[in-house]
Amino acid sequence: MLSNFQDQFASLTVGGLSLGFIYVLIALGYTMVYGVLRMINFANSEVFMYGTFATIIVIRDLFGFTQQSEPATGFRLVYILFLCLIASMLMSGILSIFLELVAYRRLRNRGSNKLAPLISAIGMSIVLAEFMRILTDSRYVGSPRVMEKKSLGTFFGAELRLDNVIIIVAGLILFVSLSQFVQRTRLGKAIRAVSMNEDAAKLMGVNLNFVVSGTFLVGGLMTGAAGFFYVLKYENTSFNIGFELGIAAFTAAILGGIGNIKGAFYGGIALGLLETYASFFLGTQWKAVTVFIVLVFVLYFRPNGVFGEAITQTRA
Amino acid sequence: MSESILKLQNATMQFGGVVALNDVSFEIKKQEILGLIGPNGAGKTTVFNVITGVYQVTKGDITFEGKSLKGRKRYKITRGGVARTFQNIRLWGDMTALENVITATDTHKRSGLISGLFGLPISRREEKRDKARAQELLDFIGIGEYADRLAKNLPYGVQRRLEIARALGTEPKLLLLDEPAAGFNPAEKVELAKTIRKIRDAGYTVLLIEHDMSLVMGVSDRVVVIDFGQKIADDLPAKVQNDKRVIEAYLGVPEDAS
Amino acid sequence: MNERQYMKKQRLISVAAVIALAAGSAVAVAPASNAAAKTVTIAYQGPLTGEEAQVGIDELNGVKYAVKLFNAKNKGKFNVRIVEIDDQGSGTEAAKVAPGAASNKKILGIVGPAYSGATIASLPFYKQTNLPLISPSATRVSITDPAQGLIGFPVFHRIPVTDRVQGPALYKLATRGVSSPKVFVIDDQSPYGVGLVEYMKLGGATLAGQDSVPDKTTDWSATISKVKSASANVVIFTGYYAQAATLFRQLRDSGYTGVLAGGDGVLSPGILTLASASILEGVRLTGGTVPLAEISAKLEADFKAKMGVSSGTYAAESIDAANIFLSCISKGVNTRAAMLKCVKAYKGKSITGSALSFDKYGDTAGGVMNGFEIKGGAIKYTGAVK
Amino acid sequence: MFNLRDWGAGVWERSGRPVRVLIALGAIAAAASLPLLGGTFLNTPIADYGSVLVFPVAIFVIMALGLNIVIGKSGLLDLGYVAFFAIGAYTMGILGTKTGLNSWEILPIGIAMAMFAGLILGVPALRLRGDYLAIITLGFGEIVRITALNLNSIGGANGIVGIPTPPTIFGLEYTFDNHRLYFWTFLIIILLTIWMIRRLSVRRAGRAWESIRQDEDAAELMGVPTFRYKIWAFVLGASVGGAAGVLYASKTLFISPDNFTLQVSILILACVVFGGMGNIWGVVLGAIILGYLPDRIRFISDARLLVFGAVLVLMMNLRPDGLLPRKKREKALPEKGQS
Repeated sequence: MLSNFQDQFASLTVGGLSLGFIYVLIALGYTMVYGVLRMINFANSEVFMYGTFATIIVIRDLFGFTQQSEPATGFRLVYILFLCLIASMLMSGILSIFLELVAYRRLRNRGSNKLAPLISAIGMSIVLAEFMRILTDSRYVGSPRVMEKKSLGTFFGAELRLDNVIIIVAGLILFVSLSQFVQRTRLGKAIRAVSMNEDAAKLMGVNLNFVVSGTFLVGGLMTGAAGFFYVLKYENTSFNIGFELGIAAFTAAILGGIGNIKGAFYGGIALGLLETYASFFLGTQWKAVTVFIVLVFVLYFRPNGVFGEAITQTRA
Repeated sequence: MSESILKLQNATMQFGGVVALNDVSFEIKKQEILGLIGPNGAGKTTVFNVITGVYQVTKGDITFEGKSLKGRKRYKITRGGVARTFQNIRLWGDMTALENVITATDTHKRSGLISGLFGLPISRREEKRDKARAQELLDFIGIGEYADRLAKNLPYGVQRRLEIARALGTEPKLLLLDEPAAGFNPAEKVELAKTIRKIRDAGYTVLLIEHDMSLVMGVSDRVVVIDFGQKIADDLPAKVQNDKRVIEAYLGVPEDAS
Repeated sequence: MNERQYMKKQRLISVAAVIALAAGSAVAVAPASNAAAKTVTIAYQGPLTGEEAQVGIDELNGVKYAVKLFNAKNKGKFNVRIVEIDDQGSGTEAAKVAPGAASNKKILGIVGPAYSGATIASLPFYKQTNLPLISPSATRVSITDPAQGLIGFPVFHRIPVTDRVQGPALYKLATRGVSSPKVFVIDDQSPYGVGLVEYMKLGGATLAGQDSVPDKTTDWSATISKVKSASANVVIFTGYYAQAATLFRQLRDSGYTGVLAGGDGVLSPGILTLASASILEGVRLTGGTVPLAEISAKLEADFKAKMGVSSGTYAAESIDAANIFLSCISKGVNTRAAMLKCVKAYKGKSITGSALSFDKYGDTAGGVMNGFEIKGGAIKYTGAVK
Repeated sequence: MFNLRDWGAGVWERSGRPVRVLIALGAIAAAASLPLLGGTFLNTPIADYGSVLVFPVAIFVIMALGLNIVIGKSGLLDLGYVAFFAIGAYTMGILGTKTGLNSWEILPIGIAMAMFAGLILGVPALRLRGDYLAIITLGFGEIVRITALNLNSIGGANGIVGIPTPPTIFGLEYTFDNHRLYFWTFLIIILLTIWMIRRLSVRRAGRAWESIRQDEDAAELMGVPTFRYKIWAFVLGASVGGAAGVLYASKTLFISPDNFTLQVSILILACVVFGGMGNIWGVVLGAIILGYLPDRIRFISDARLLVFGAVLVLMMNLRPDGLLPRKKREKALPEKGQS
């Protein structure tokens, strides 16, 4: 088994990394909101799921791809992929803002107990998933192939497939842009200010509702991007994929230290790799168990996650 | 005066690179009221925190009745006879004043979950006694009439005093008061001074952090002054007031009367 | 919520012969007087709402189709009604709805339950009230296995053959024509998927490797690495089509060129919408059934004309199950006890033309497994697996 | 605004002992007569009314009461509560089918197993706070389910079939379809649980939990052994979950890992918060409504989960503290409320 593992190590790593980047982006959705509101945005998983559908709608309905179509190439491919990315991000970003308005705003302004928003979010998550289930007749929806999964060569014996490379590179770009956004822009600074101290931020004249909406938007955009990458990599979706991916991404956020952008990054990647290695070594059926045991150990020794809390600490 | 009850021996507390307490030593004698003063950020509350186990001193030692408090769990320190109030009030708002105190009196009772569940006689007896004792303490502090009000609905001054009653509920030998007069008007301060003396006369030892000089000087038997984490004076109130270093430390810092 | 006990099973046929169709087209034969029409009630139980609803709705349509033909033919003599029992395919829900059906004395027999988990949860109530069941799709072996406590005996019967037959057949089909096969099996941790592998092994299969994956897995990189380390040239997936599509895609994309195979859980037109024809080309599948259209185009056309929709999965089994009850009704059966006796003694023909009867424990006697292959974006029947 | 909770508590407090006994007896009688009301507007259209009352309603009530000790009383967010339910059910399933023990004998074993699991989980997890605790407990719930799924010796994916019903006691025969008898049995368990929780809430443990929930640091500095009380809350909550599991298994006779998904934990959590965290009566009401509602509104068939979700959102926005919130009034219940 060990020699097999070495043979396969490189390709497992590539696969784990690209899965990890999907986790990173969803985890950012959780972590941004948590950093600002100290609240688990339970419905973020459905925000992700709607992102995957947005991508498929663009591919299938806007460009008319079917399972029989030839994949696109060249400039047209870039154009289509770009449009898909924008569509998923917008879909998820807008849904995320909507979610905050419906499920959280009133509760937040009333200063309710901590669990009420969580249940409200669970309710929203059921509504969103069920709505999609009814729309899709409980069926899985496949995405036609828009991009041929070409190999770009090998790297330590691992095949570098185009989709994995795109996910890793684009994921990295998105992450860096987000860090820059939080560091440099006015909204980003306001988000950090609120995450440090809500009252102080208010005193400084920050419009809290605006900042919270902005946070949900940014978190939703990242989560939506993950939806696009998910479809690119796995080429299908269904109304119930959000739950599993959401829990995994949330775990990633906790692992790295929730509320901390850098934590989401390393947590997501660590989880992607961990899941993949554990599946190979111990059997896929013990994947989730392994992940949680590792999590318990990490939290036992570092109770605030590997990188601690708070958006303020991001210096990626 | 009699023997000491609490001793800080070269207590040093570092956070990362910041030294909050630097080699501080002093002692408190039984049934004494010791004032602890110093400018803002001098490390007064840190002293409380290291005594009550919120932080562990990085160097030195703290002994209570001759035994080291180092590494002892916080609740055990309290159960051993050290109780405190908080500068920013930390009552349990959704409980009544009486319940706040009873919860503290629970500290040193024997009956636990099981006997409580079955309503064993010991549990019932203790319950009754605790309630009586808690009411007694509220009356002692002068807020007996508020017993059945939720803590969060009480007037500010009553909340401050309830903090003291709650701390007394743990039946401490040493009571640490963290700015008990903050936000009080002069009349209330006079009242508080009386209460503090009354507490001492009832057999407790008091360590008092206070900004209000007249209160501290008026009520304390002895005063310790710290500045930048270091002890700069330890003497009778009258002498401390004329100490050069103390005056220096407070220069530019208004003796705030708030 | 989200119970996934679905024993999605399609089965049937050997060759096409269209007995029922003859009856179906003879609508006008019924006697004119409908004064004394006797109302008889049977029920269908399966998932009619929730995640698995499509399976139940397709089966219910089959039952409705059979009843429609029967009522038309026996106008004036019998009027058969169908009670719909929605168990969402889950054991928990079934335990709630089954008592009601059991105590509704009008119901003489139930086509269903569709899923095995729901069947097991419902059975105590039906056994208690002696209510005969004929399931079109619950294939878990244990239900009829005397060694496992006679869970279903005596009321339970089923049309499809079980995985005890399918396991070895699937192995045989997957390795057919492969010199020195190295077989890698992947199950989805469902009772169905795990059981199929188990019976495959009991049937003497030798495996080069095995993996067991949670039923919502979409990332297969670890499994694929295992397939590669085992240098397998045959991969069998025992699970359902949606996951199969992602697995097959990722396997092919990773450069795997060997055989891909799956059981009846994968044998669904749904898979064609989830992966491209080029990826699915050559996928080998087993199943006890074939779509109505494979039996005869005429049958499918008649079904569509009468029901307004195309036939779905298990249509043939549902029609068979209903027909057994209906034939008993036409013999004048009007109690559950008589119905049970009649079903047990039933000897007739399936809509597919093959003989149909039950053994003592409720399994169909002498069922066969059929092979299929995906060619050019369509599922093609390739004959019985022998 | 009219406040049902305060009104109810007011009536209770003003009453003398005889009136209280009457109120209590009346409430118990009303609850006990529920299974006899199948013919009324309460009837569930498709699901059998009698069995809906047993599961989900009665089982949900028991579990919600147990979870309320953890979340409502001591403020620990537990998202893996289903684990204890599963452990109880599996204890019943395994011992019931493999040994000659009967349900009543297994009940204490199941409870002990669940408590032990609570201890094992609690010791590392309760050092963490808030949301970290949530994810650890969630993981624990999944670990229990996955382990059951992968251990063929305890049925694996197929689960356990043929679990025996409880033996006859006092001439009462527990046939699996005697829903009323089950309901009344479960009602007794519910009353016992309520008694236990009320007892604890007005005494030392209740105050300790309350202080931990409101300000854990202050509690510890006032001499409350917070860690020990958190463990106690966890273990007691687990015991109730375990009991629910044993009872569930000996009613449904067939269990499989599918019955113990994360969704169950979330649903029970919803019951607690929906009804009113920390208030026993609120929690009971929440569990009754959320257990019963999906079957009552079956006529909207496919959209009923959607409606369920929407109800959760709406309710939380209108009444964030639940239907019957915990006490907020000046006059404290424990003053007179204990017997």
